[in-house]
Order: sequence, then C-alpha cells, then structure tokens
Amino acid sequence: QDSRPDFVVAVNGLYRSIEPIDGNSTNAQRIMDSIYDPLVTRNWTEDPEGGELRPSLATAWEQVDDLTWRFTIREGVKFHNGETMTAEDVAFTLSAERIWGDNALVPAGTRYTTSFASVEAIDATTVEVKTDIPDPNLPYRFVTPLGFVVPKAHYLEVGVEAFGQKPIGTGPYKVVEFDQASHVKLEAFEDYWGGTPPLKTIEFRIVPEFSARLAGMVAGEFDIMVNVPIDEVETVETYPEITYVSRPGDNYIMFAYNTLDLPEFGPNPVSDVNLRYAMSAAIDRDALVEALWGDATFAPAPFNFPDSPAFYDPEVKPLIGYDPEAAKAWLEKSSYNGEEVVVNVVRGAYPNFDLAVEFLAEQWRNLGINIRLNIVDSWPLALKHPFGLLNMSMSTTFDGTPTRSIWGFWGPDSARATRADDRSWAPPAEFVALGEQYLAEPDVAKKVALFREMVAIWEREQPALMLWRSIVNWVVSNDYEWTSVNGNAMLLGPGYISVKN
Amino acid sequence: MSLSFVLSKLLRLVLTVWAAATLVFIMLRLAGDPVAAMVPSDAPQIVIDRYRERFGLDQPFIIQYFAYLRGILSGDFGISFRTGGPAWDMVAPRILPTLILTGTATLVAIVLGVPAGMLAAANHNSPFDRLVMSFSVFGFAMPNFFLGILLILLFTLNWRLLPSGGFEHPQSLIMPAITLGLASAGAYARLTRSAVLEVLASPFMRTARANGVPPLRRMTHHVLRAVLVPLVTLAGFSIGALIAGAVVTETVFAWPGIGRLLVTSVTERDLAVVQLIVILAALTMAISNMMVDLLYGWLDPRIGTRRRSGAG
Amino acid sequence: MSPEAGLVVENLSVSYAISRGPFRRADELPALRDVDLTIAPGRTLGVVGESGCGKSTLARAILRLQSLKGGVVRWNGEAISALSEPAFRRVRPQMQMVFQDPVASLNPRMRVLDIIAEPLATHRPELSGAQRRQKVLEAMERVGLRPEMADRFPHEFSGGQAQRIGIARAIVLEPGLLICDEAVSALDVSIRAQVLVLLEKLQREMGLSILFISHDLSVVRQIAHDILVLYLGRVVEQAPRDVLFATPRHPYTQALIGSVLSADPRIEKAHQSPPIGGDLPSPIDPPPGCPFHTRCPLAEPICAQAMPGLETWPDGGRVACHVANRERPAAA
Amino acid sequence: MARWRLGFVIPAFLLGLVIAFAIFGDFLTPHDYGTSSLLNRNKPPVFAGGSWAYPLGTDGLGRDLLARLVFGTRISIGLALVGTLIGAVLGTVLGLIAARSNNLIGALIVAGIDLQAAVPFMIIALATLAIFGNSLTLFVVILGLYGWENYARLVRGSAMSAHTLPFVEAARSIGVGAMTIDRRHILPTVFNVVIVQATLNFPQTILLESGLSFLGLGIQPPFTSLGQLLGEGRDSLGRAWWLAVVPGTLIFVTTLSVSLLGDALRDRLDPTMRRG
Amino acid sequence: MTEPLLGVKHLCVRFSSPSGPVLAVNDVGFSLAAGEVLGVVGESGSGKSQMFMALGGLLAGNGRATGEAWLGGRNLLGLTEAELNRVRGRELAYVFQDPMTALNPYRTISAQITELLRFNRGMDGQAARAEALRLLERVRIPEARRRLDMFPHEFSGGMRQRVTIAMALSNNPKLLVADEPTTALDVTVQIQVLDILEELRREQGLAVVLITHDMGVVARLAHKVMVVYAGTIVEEGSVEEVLLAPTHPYTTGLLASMPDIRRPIRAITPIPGHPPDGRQERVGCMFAPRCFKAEPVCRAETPALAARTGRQRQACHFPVAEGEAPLARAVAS
Ligand SMILES: Nc1ncnc2c1ncn2[C@@H]1O[C@H](COP(=O)(O)OP(=O)(O)OP(=O)(O)O)[C@@H](O)[C@H]1O
Ligand SMILES: Nc1ncnc2c1ncn2[C@@H]1O[C@H](COP(=O)(O)OP(=O)(O)OP(=O)(O)O)[C@@H](O)[C@H]1O
Ligand SMILES: [Mg+2]
Ligand SMILES: [Mg+2]
Ligand code: NI
Repeated sequence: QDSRPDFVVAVNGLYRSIEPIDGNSTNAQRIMDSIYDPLVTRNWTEDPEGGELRPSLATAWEQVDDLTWRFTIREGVKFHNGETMTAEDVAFTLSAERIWGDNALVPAGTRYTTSFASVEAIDATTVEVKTDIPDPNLPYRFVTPLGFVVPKAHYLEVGVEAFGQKPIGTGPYKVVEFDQASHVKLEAFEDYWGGTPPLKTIEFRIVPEFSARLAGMVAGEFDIMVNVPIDEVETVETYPEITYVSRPGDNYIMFAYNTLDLPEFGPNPVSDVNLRYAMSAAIDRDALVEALWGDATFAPAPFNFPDSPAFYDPEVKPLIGYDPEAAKAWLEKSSYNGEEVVVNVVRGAYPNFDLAVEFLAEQWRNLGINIRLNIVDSWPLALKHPFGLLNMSMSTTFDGTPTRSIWGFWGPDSARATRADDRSWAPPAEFVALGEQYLAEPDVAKKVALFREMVAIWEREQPALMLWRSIVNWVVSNDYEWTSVNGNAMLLGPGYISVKN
Repeated sequence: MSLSFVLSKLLRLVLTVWAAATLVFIMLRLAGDPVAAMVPSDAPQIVIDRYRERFGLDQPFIIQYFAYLRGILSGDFGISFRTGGPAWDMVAPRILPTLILTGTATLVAIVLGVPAGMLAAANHNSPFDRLVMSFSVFGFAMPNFFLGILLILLFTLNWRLLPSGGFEHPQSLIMPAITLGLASAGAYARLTRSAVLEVLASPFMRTARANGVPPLRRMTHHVLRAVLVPLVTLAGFSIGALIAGAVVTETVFAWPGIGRLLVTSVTERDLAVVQLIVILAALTMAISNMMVDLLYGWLDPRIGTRRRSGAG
Repeated sequence: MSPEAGLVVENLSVSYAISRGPFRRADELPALRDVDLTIAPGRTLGVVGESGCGKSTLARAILRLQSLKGGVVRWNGEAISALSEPAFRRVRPQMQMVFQDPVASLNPRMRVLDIIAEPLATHRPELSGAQRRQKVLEAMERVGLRPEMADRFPHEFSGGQAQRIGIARAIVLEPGLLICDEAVSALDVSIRAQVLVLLEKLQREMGLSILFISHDLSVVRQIAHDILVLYLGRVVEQAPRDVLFATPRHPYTQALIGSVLSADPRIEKAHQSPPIGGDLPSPIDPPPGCPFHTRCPLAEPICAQAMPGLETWPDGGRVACHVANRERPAAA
Repeated sequence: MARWRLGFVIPAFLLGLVIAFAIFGDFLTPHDYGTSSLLNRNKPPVFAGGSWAYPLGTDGLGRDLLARLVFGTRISIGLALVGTLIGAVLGTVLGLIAARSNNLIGALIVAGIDLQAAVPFMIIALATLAIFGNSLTLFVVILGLYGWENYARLVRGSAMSAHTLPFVEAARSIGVGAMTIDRRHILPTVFNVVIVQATLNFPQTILLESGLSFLGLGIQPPFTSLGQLLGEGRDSLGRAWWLAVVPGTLIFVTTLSVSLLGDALRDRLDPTMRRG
Repeated sequence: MTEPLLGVKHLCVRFSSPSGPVLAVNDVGFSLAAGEVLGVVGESGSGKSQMFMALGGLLAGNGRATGEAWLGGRNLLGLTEAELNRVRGRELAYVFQDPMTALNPYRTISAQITELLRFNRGMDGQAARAEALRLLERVRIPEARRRLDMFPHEFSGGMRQRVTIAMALSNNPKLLVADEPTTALDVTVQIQVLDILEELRREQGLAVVLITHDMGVVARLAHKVMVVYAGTIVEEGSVEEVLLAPTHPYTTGLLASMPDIRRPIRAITPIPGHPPDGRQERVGCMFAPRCFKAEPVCRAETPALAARTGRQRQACHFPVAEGEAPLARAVAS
C-alpha cells in the first residue's frame, strides 16, 4: 500500500491559470514547480541567490558562438499524459509560435524572450536557440517560467486557456483537479524521471483567513500554510507542532512616480523632478523596513540587488537618501503648490504594503504635500490615470543579471513606457542608448559599468522609490522536513520534502 | 389558485431577473477594462490589445448586450475570462455547496428560532422571554465574520473539535451553518414571538378559548397555522440575507460556494461569472418571492387569487 | 333651464374595477346604477340600505372623491361633475362631509384648532391666523364646544365631542350641503341623540341641505324629510318620510321596516319577522332584472327578467317594483 | 410602564456613551489617529502591561489605538447616520409617491423595489465598490442606498392603508391637495414605521460597513472605521485580541443599543407592528 | 324558589393600566335561572362585557376579577385555568360581537366545529362531521353540506354569526353569553339571528345573557333586564317593568334618547354630558353629574340597588315616578 502522505497546503488564493507563462503569478508560482520541470535549475540549496546552474530537463548546454546556444535534452522524460518529451516539445516551449511571434499564443511571455532570433530542434535531443545580440546569460532564463517544458501536441490541441486549467508537464505531480476559487489537487506522477515523488497527493487549498489557516495548521488539517502577517510570527512560533520559515523573495516593492505630464489627465505635480527628490528624501526607508520587517529584509539602493551577485555592491548608497532637511529644500525648489497628489494603490497587493503606504502618506503630508490615497481593490482600477504615484513591484527572476529590472521594467518597450492607461515614464534617450550597449556587451565588467551609468540616469530621473525586497514565508508542520528556497516557489519533489520519523 | 395568478407571478419573475441582468451588465461595462486584471501589471500594451480582441471586448456596447441576452436565453452565460471555459462551469459546482450551507443555516435558524419565539411568547414577559430576546439581538448585532473567526479560534485552535473549514467532512458544515444561521435565528425568534403574541390577542383565539379548546391544541392548530404566514414571509426575505451572509461566511470558512466565487470574480473582473451569479441570485430571490406568494395563497385562504398588499 | 337651488343628482352610476391580475380583464363592480335624487335647501334626504348597497359610494361620488361612470351632479344648477379640478375647488367649500368614526376621522397628531381650520387653510388662504382662529371658535361655539378645547388633541375627547369637532370642521366654511355618512352609527344612544339634535339645530340656523346616510331606519325617520332606499346600487324606493313609513311599497322597504325592533316589549311580542331570506347577492354580478327578486316574497317571473322602472306615485313616492307599481300605476 | 422606561433608558444610555465617546473621545488621548510612530509599534494596552501613554496600545504603525477607535467610531456612526438618513428620506419619499400613484410612476417604483429586493445588496455593494473603486462618496451613496427599498415598501404599505384612514378621507373631502395630505397627514402617520425601520437599518448599515471592510472593500485610509479596525485586528486575535475585540465590542454595543431602542420604540409606537 | 343556574355576588373587575387602575365592574350581584334571558344594557364602556368575560376567565392579562360566580355548584372565580377550560364550551359558552374576526380565518368551518365536538364531547371524526352538519342546518345555514368545508371568509357576516352560534351551542352549554351578537349585522339579518337564538333557547332550555346597547333587542328576547352604568347595576327588573316603566333617571334618559320606529315620532331628548371612564373616584351616584333629578345627597351617598317603587330594583335616591319622565314629547305633526 502507498504509505505516502496526502499533503495539504493552505494558500491565500489561486491564480486563474497554471499555464507557465499565462499563469505566472505569486499564487501559481507555488504550484508550478510541482507540475513542471524547467530546462535548467539553480542549485537552490547551496547558492540561494542562484548563481550556479544545474541540469534539469536539459542535461547539458553550450554556447556554440556569440549568438547561438545548444541545449541537450534529457531522454526518457515522460509527460503526465504518458508521452515522451522530445526536443520538439522544448523548441515549441520556447518558440515564436507560443511566445514571441506576432500572433503568439501567450504574448505575456515576450519579456522572457527579448533578443530571441530563432529556436529550433536540430535533432531528437538537441535544441538550438539563436539570439540577435550576444547573450552569455541565456541559460539563466530557463530557470524562469519560460523554462517549464510543455507538451507541444497537447498544448496546441487544447489551447492556452484549457491548458492552464488542466496543465500537463513533466514534474513530480500531475494535476487532477483545479478549481480556481477553491483548490488544486495534484497526484504523484509515478513515471517521474527524477525519482519517486515523496507525497501521494498535494492539495493547495484556498483558506483566505489567516486565523483559519493557522488554526488548521495547529489542528493538523494542513501541512504547510503560506503568508504569515509579520506581526503574527511570534504567535506562530509559540505552537510546538509547527515551524515558521521565511525566505527572501524575488520581487522588489516600490512606488512608481508618474514622471509624465499628460495634459489629458490634468496637471501632474509629480512630473517635477524636484518634487520627486523631495518625496524620496522625506522617507526613512531603513527605519520603515526595520519597523515593518525587523531584519527579515532590507531597503535596497536602486537596482543594487543581491540576487544578481555580479552587479551587487553592498557599499552603494542611493542618490536620494533619507534627509528631511534636503527634502524641504527640494520641495522649496519645486514648482509644487499644494496640488493634490493621487496615490494609486491596490489593496493587499504585497504584504505589509498597505501599512507602509499609510506611513509614507503621513510623512509626505507632514512634508506639506497634499496626498490623496486611492486604495482600490483591483489592478484595473489602480492602473489608470490620473495618478501621481502607483504601487508596483519589480521581479528579478530572469537571468541572474539586473537586465529584467533595469531594462525590462524601464526600457523603451516596458509597460511603464508603453501602456495607454498607466504609463508613467519616458526613458531618456541617453538611458536607451546605454541600455542598448549594455544588452550587447558580453564582458561582465564593462556591462556592470554600463549598468551603473544607467542606474545613475535612472536615479537622476527618480521615476520610482524602492522600498524593500519582498519576503516569502510559510508555516510548516513539524511532521515534515522541508527545504525551502528563495522566492515564491515551493519545491515538493524528491529530495525536498520528507516525513520526519 | 388561478393560472393567471401564477402567470402574473412568472411574468414578474422574468422581468425582475431581466432587469437585474441588464443592470449588472451595464454596471460592469461602465467599469472599464477587465483585461488589466488578467495580464501581469508589467505587460505591455500590445498584450492587452490582444486579450481584448480575444474576448470580444472591442465590440460596441449594444452588440455585446444583445449577444449577452441571446446567450442567456440559450443557456450560454458567456466565457469566463479566467478559465476560458463557460462561466456556467465555474458556477455550477458551487451551487450545491452554497445550497447546503444556506439550507442548513436556515434549518439552524428555524430550529432554534421558531420554538424559542413560541416559548417566549407563551411565557410573555418572563425571564425566559427576555433571555430569548437578548439572544436574538446578540445574533443580529454580531458581525458574522467575527463570529466565524471566534468559532474557529475556539473550536479548532483551542479545543481541536472541528475542522477550520473546507467541505470534505460533514463536521465542516457545523461552524459555517451556525455562523450564518445565528443571525437569522434571532430574526425568526423575534418574528415568531411577536406574531404569536399578536395571534394570541386576536378575536378568534378568544373564541377558541371561550369554546374550551385545550391550550396545547390552541397553540398547534390555531396559532401555528396563523403564524405560518409571517414566517413564510420572513423565510422569503431571509434568503437575501443568507446569500449576502454566505459571501462573508464562505470566505471565513473557505467554503467552496458561490459567495467565495463572487468575491474572487469581482476582484478579478470575471464579468461573465459575476453576471451569472447576480442572475442566479436574482432568480433565487425572485423564485423564493414567487413561492412565498404562492404559499400565501395556500396558507391564507383569504388571499386566494388576490394580490398581496404592499406592506409585505 | 332655470338654475335650481340645492343638490340634483341624475342617472349617477359608479363602478369599481376589481383587478384580478394582468392576465385577466378587470371585473367591474357596479356600485351605483342610475341613481336620481334631489335635495332642496334646508331639507334632509335620508339614504338607507344594507351594508354594501352603495351608500358611501354615493357620498363619495357627489363630492368627487370617486370618478363617475355616468350621470350628472348639479349643485345650485351647476353641473359640478363636469367641472375641471381647479374649477371644482371653487364649489368644494359648499359641500362638506361628516364621517362615521368620529375619533378616527380626526388626525390624532393635530390640535383641534388646526383640524377645524384645515378647510379654511385650504380654501381661504387669504385669512390671517387670527381671523382663522376667530372662525374656528365661532364654529366650535355653534356645535357646543368650549373655546379652551381648541388647543387639545382629539384623543382627549369622547366620541360625542369628537363628532362635534368633525361637524365644526364641516360647517366652518359655511357650506350649503352637509353629507353625513353614518355620522351617528358609532355613537352611544345618549350621544347619538345629542348629535341628532345638534344637526337639526344647525340645519335650522344655516339652511343646510343634508344628505343623511344611515343603515338605521329609526334614526333616519327621526331626522330626514325624504327617504331614499338603495338596494345593490339601485334606488328601489324614494318617498317623503311620512309616506314611506305609512305605506312602504317596495317589498324591500317593507322588509327593512319590518325588521326594525321596538323598545316596547309588548310590540315585540307580536312582531313577526319579515319573510325575506338569504343574503345580499354578490355585487360583482348582480342578478338580472330586479336585483331584489332573489329574496323577494312577492317575486314573479317578470322580476327576474326586467328591471322595473322607478315610477312616481301621486303622493310623491317613487317605487321600482313590478308588483307594487302594478297596484297603483303612476299618474301620467 | 416602568419596564418600558427601562427598556428605553438602558439602550439610550449605552448609545449615549458611544456617541459621547465618538464626540469627546479626543480628550481621552493626546495622540492623533493618523500619527504613526515607528518606535512605538504594537504596544500592548494598559491592561496587558502597557503604559498609560497609549491606554489601548498601538497598531502596526505605532498609531494610538484609542485615538483610532475614537475616530473609527465617529466615522462608523457618522456613516451609518448619513446612510440611514439617505435611505430613509429616499425610501419614504418614493414610498409616499408610490402609495398614491396608481399609474406608471407608481408601477415603476414598485418594480424598482422588487428589483432592489431581488439582488442581495451585499452583492451590489461588493460589485460596485470593487469595480468602481472605493471613494468616500461612493461608499456613502452605497450605504445610503442600502435598505431604501425596505423603507419604500413599508412606507408604501402603511401609506396606502393610511390613505383609507377616515381622517385622510376627511382631508380629501375638504379638498386638501395631494402633497399637503402627504405632508400633513400621511407622513406623520407613517413616521413610526420609518423610525422603527431606521432603528433596524442603522445597525445593519454598520454591519454592512464592517462586512465590506472584512472583504477588503471598506472605507479608505487614512480614514478608518470600526469595521475596518475589527477587520484589521482579526488576524491578531491570538496575539493581541484587543485589536479586534475592542472595536467589535463597540460595534456590538452600538447595534445592540439601537436595536433595543427600536424595540422599545416599536412597543411604544405601535405594539402590533411586526417585522422580520 | 329553585336554585338559580347562575348566581353572581360582589363581582368586581379591575384592570391595571398605564394611567392607573380601572374599576370596570363594581360590586355587582344578580342571578339567572335556566331558560331565562337576561338583557344587559348600558352605554359603551359601562362594563357589560367584562362582567361576563370575568365568569369564563377571559379577562385580558391585566384584568382581575373578585367575588363569587356560582354555576352548577361551582364558584367559577375560584377555578384554575385548566378547570375553567373544561367549563368553557361545555357549561358556559360565548358568542361575540364581531363575526368577521371571531372565526379562525385559516381553518375550515368543519375543522373548527368538529374540533370542539371531538374535544368536548369525545366524538370520533365521522360522528363529529355529521353533528357539525346538523348544527349548521340547525342555525339555518343554507346548503350546509356544501359549506362545511369552506373558509370563514366565504361566508357572509350573518352566516358567520350563525356559525359562531352553532359552535357555542355544539356542546349543549347551560348558559350562553351573547355579547352584542347582532350589532355588526344588518337589520334584516339581525332579526333572523335573534329568531334563531330564541328558538334554540326554547328548545334547549338554556339560559342566555344578552349584552347589547339596543333596547329593541332586549325587548324582543329578554325576560329580565339589567341596566349598567359605570360598572354598576343601576336598574334591574323584568323587561316590561324596566322598558315600559323605567324608574332610574338613566334608564328614562336612555329610552328618551332613542327614536322608536314603531311609535309616533317625537322629539328625542339627549342625556347631557358623557359617561365616566372607570378611572374616576367613586363617591355617590356615578350618574349624578348627568342626572336631571340629582340632589346634593346623590353626589355624597351611593344609592344601593333596592326595590323602592315596586318589584323592580333601582340604585337611585330619587326614582322617577310613572309619568314624571321620560321627557319624550310626541312631535305635533
Ligand atoms: N374601493 C373599492 N374598490 C372596490 N370595491 C369597492 C370599493 N369601495 C366599495 N366597494 C364595493 O362597492 C359596494 C358599495 O360599497 P359602499 O362602501 O358604497 O357601501 P355602503 O352602502 O356604504 O356599505 P356600508 O354600510 O358597509 O358602509 C360594495 O360592494 C363594496 O364592496
Ligand atoms: N384590558 C383592559 N385594560 C384596561 N381597561 C379595560 C380593559 N378592558 C376593558 N377595560 C375597561 O373596562 C371598562 C368596561 O369595558 P367593557 O368592555 O365591559 O365595556 P362594555 O360595556 O362591554 O362596552 P361596549 O359596549 O363598548 O362593548 C371600560 O371602561 C374599559 O375601558
Ligand atoms: Mg358605508
Ligand atoms: Mg362590550
Ligand atoms: Ni411586551
């Protein structure tokens, strides 16, 4: 008889789809690693910030020339529907047809495929990816949702939406039920290439209330729960049957200033850079983060992120630091005249953010800025002009460099620069030019230098106020030994979780 | 009960549901672009445009409206933006859990409320009467999410007697049903009490008493029968309160019902699902109102085919 | 046509629509059919009949509280039923009403002064507060209320006093016509007598025409000069008081009079119940022919077929009965 | 009689306390409801070992809970008052019009009542707030619309029977205009119904507000309300029960006392009136 | 003299009310023999109804009765509610004024009648139904068989009142209290109902208390009359004595206020003023303020109910002599 446990994860919500790209979201990321395998994975345990790559569905990779990479595909890997994974499937997974072509099936994935020129299965076990600029970090991208391999034939047959409802991957568990408003049920995939999955079934069950999640944990109904309000950690730790676990996330939380003066939406005082300086300088981010998070996370200088180690320098200080006097001076210098500054915030968008917003608003009010908080309940309401500030977060999961953050989020094709309803930034020509050089530069040292120049321009423009690196936390039943990793992902496959004796 | 009576009730039902469907349609369309909720906040504009096209949101309003009405008539309630499948498929599996929850809650309310109200009336102004009345106000004045969380903390966290929520075990039903039923129980108790008092004071009860009908039979055959009419009215009314309460209760207890679905659908702007839920709610209410009306005709021989007065 | 003083009603018909849901044609309830009557100034017309025969409807129709299906109402020669609403406002002060339930017909939240002044406030807005109060006090004095009662509320009064307030309200505009719909039915005998005496006094002093509606024949006999008997919305007999009581001709009138009891036990020992049976037929579909034939002890086949005409007798009585009219046909 | 007085005096006293707290509560604490103090986060209240500087402790931003409670009470009661008032006025006016309009207008109002009653208001409120965003104006409008159909239906019913009352007939026979009749005779007569309904609607409005806050659709910061405070405190019941229990108690006491007042009024004004 | 069926002594009925205690019935005594009809007349609020409601224990919750009321060897005022419930319907039955509301609108006529037959006479369903039909026919409900399964609202007022009479008589009571049984009915129906009552009384020999404000009803049915004013009996005697030769000024006043259709028209003479409401202090004769013969002694001393003029008894210091009043003058016409 199967003695493996039925495992229950109490989550706060589920995303509408578990298709790797379409479904990419905090709530789906928890589940995807159980369903899919990436081409390449990180050495999660020893190098949590992700410098070192390991084979997964790709057993080996090499850079054939500046613009070409070849990946060798693992043989004998089965999809949940029983079919064997081929290089065709991998090529399709990364293809223009699926992601980056003109009529791509999941256009939302283009941000992962910038610079792709072609993807091709050149033989049964080899896939070749060509780029239009040299990309020494390309394999890093395949640890992201982009790398989750999907079965081509089935995918095309059912379409993106249906696939997202009943996905098929190669991962240790297969989906048996998915009901976005209540639960996802997974079952051990016995043909898993990576060993026997340690759990018989996994249910990700929505339990919206923290109290109910905690009660269920303590009562033994759930084995892992997510999202502990930071103030409740102490309470959680008083229960002997559960353990609190927390990890840095791969998101940076911030406020975007609306730097654009769009006459159709009325005057925007924040388009005055001096006001932005004043507002940034008015905030003691270190104290705020300390108060809200203790030492669980920190307030970064812009783009100085430890998860891209080569570009990280602990000594860097932000251009605009906390300086109340300077804040007053900048305000004085600005053309600000008491106009209302609207702050669009999605309620509950990130943990502790609502509290921070109230704190920031108060500081800004004290500075003499007429802040109006517009706290709304969904993104469509927030992502709409007019606003002076907008909440946003910036994901760094990409390729181990800050490319996604500085270029993906602030480049000329970024949402911030292009979207009709909520664009708030026009990258200066100088920034764009530097960016193009940066992308094409293969040498790390030079790349870092270009990066620093871009950051300097960015800081001068001050289009956002960075707040903190996100935190992911869980409560785990003491019946289990579980290895957590950075970010939202939950690894529940062989080697990551086991029943304690 | 004449056919024309039933027909007129049906007409009213259809009109009400149509009006509700139209209202929610207009409201949802007024509220801007649902696509922004479906794509990542950093998705560029082209992505948004493609999604709009895919879901027909680029069509003119009036065309969307008629397509929607035509769809409803043929049983097609539109496509859920979230799943890409029929909205009906999202809603259908949740109808039963919500029915179970609201049904049990009604049962709790009636089983607790009606006898308590009758006993309170029979012992008018006694300490028991006052106890029942205080308790009914308590049920009414307690925000039900708060009650729900308190129950979880006590019964799950402290005493480990009941599951914190979910739908698998029969015990899972206990706390949500109590949470949802308690407020209505108070309402039933009050209404029963005042209705019984009123009936007790009526001339025909004096006749029954003067003719020597035994007290118990007076209660069971005369009072109860007369009290059924206001009770049925309340039962009709409380459907709405139950549906509203279910939204909150289902959230607290992770009950996989329509209420939960509504909350997530609204925040994620799954228009078709929201519309369908509103239509279902309106239909339920309209049907229950119709049933109440028909029941009146049956319960109160005087009403027969005549219209109920506006006072409800 | 020379303007005729007093109230003249010709061929008055009123129907109520009884709705039975949107899928059915509304039923028609003919509450009054072809009613004629006349009240000269200073005279009282008593209207009697069983419950539901249309007495209140008649009162409401005359006052235009009810739309007419047909017929004319004339007041001092003017066809008021044809007037526009604003034009009728000019006439309305001429006609006032006294109601059955004396306490209930007074707004419990208003002071007596304001109740009695309401007609003045409505029709004589030009009066100052003091003038208005003056008129109210005059009316109160007329009906025998003391001035200090003006500032009290209705619940502080007994039924008889309340009815005096109602009468004061009705006469404060010095109307020509007073319509009393069961104005004394709810009162105790002793109080009823007080009100009857008061009404007679007011009629003498003010030359009022009175339409006195009652189901109580002995009261009507006491106060009315002429009496009209209604049955299922139709006039079945009308005659001067003494003629009617001396020689009731319509079998229904006979039954009505025959049913009234006397306070004299000797009379009652000998008093036989009149031989009419059954109940009033449903007014929604009244019987064809003479409406009374279903209960009439004298009914003949013709009665079930044709409605008898209202024919005038030499002594001024008018009777609608095939059998009675055959006995002594009308003088041409 | 004594019992009636007691049934009136106790809840009136409780409600008075709550209102006094809302109005004069500022004198109880030197702090402002919005001033955060990152050094003073999550301070316990006096009875749990805290200091008198923050009698009820502080929240996660170090804001004084007592000050927030005073402010939240003020907002909650204010909102409920305004909401109740709007609903009462709207419902009463429409009910009065419907009662005397035997025409299209009357039919439309009745249809509106039916429609409103057919869709649970919570759903409407939820959809409106989530979809249009939550401005204070919209919030007040929603609370105001809450329950208008109950007023309208009750007023229409009572007004229709009031129209057949002898004294109204009397006024009509005098020739008093329809508006004047409504104002002078009908409205005062049905006013009891409105008042009693208001005592039912008021606590329901407070509860609706707290329900919406629970679902994350409550009033916007920097404002706060009892429902908001209760909702915010609910996660901390294990650690700092007072965060939820204190505003919860205030909600309870307020709704309780208004309901009891309503009971007493109902007994007093119209012993036969019944409502679910 | 045989033992009377009903003997009432020192009956008082008090109510507590928000505005103080109400003495509705003040020290009343009378008796009634089987087969006898007692007419009780008086103005509204004089205490007629409460006097007899007290006998069956049917007073409102705030009312209390003291004194004695002997019926069939038992003092009704000393019985428990359970014992009274057995007396009600079987020995003592009631018919109330308003036939529109006296029947349970939710139950059929047969259900309401057979229920009584089953509980009070122990009949089984079949027999009870047959008996119910017989009773309805007895009170001359036309087409009784068809109407048995109808609801009260499908009956006219007169028929409903006949049904309540049938119900009251279903268990062959000894005493029937008819409280204004015909007040709400049209005259033509009233006389029919009265005839039925009289017939039943004659056949079953039951004693009837006929409460009314209508002297005509009394004149037609009653043997004895009791005139009640402000909770006390002011005059009592046979129907001829009281109606033809009244001795109490109140009785004469009542009679003089009433137009009588069978007598020549005469001017009516109202009693001035209005009746007290039960809360007043009780000193002297309660009628004195409205009495044309009142002397100072009337306001100071309460007159006892005694036969001062002949056989009939009156509570008056100065009974009216024959011919002195009523002040009714025939109108010369
Ligand atoms: N508003 C109404 N709608 C429909 N039918 C009505 C209405 N008012 C009266 N009727 C009906 O019209 C007929 C005459 O009624 P009306 O009130 O005039 O009688 P009435 O002679 O005054 O009776 P009562 O002596 O009981 O006052 C009755 O059959 C009654 O049911
Ligand atoms: N429940 C009660 N509480 C207080 N007073 C009462 C109560 N019931 C009756 N009364 C008073 O008792 C007195 C006698 O009432 P009762 O009903 O016997 O009068 P009645 O002679 O039958 O009058 P009617 O002719 O109106 O029926 C009245 O003054 C009344 O106010
Ligand atoms: Mg009438
Ligand atoms: Mg009585
Ligand atoms: Ni009470």
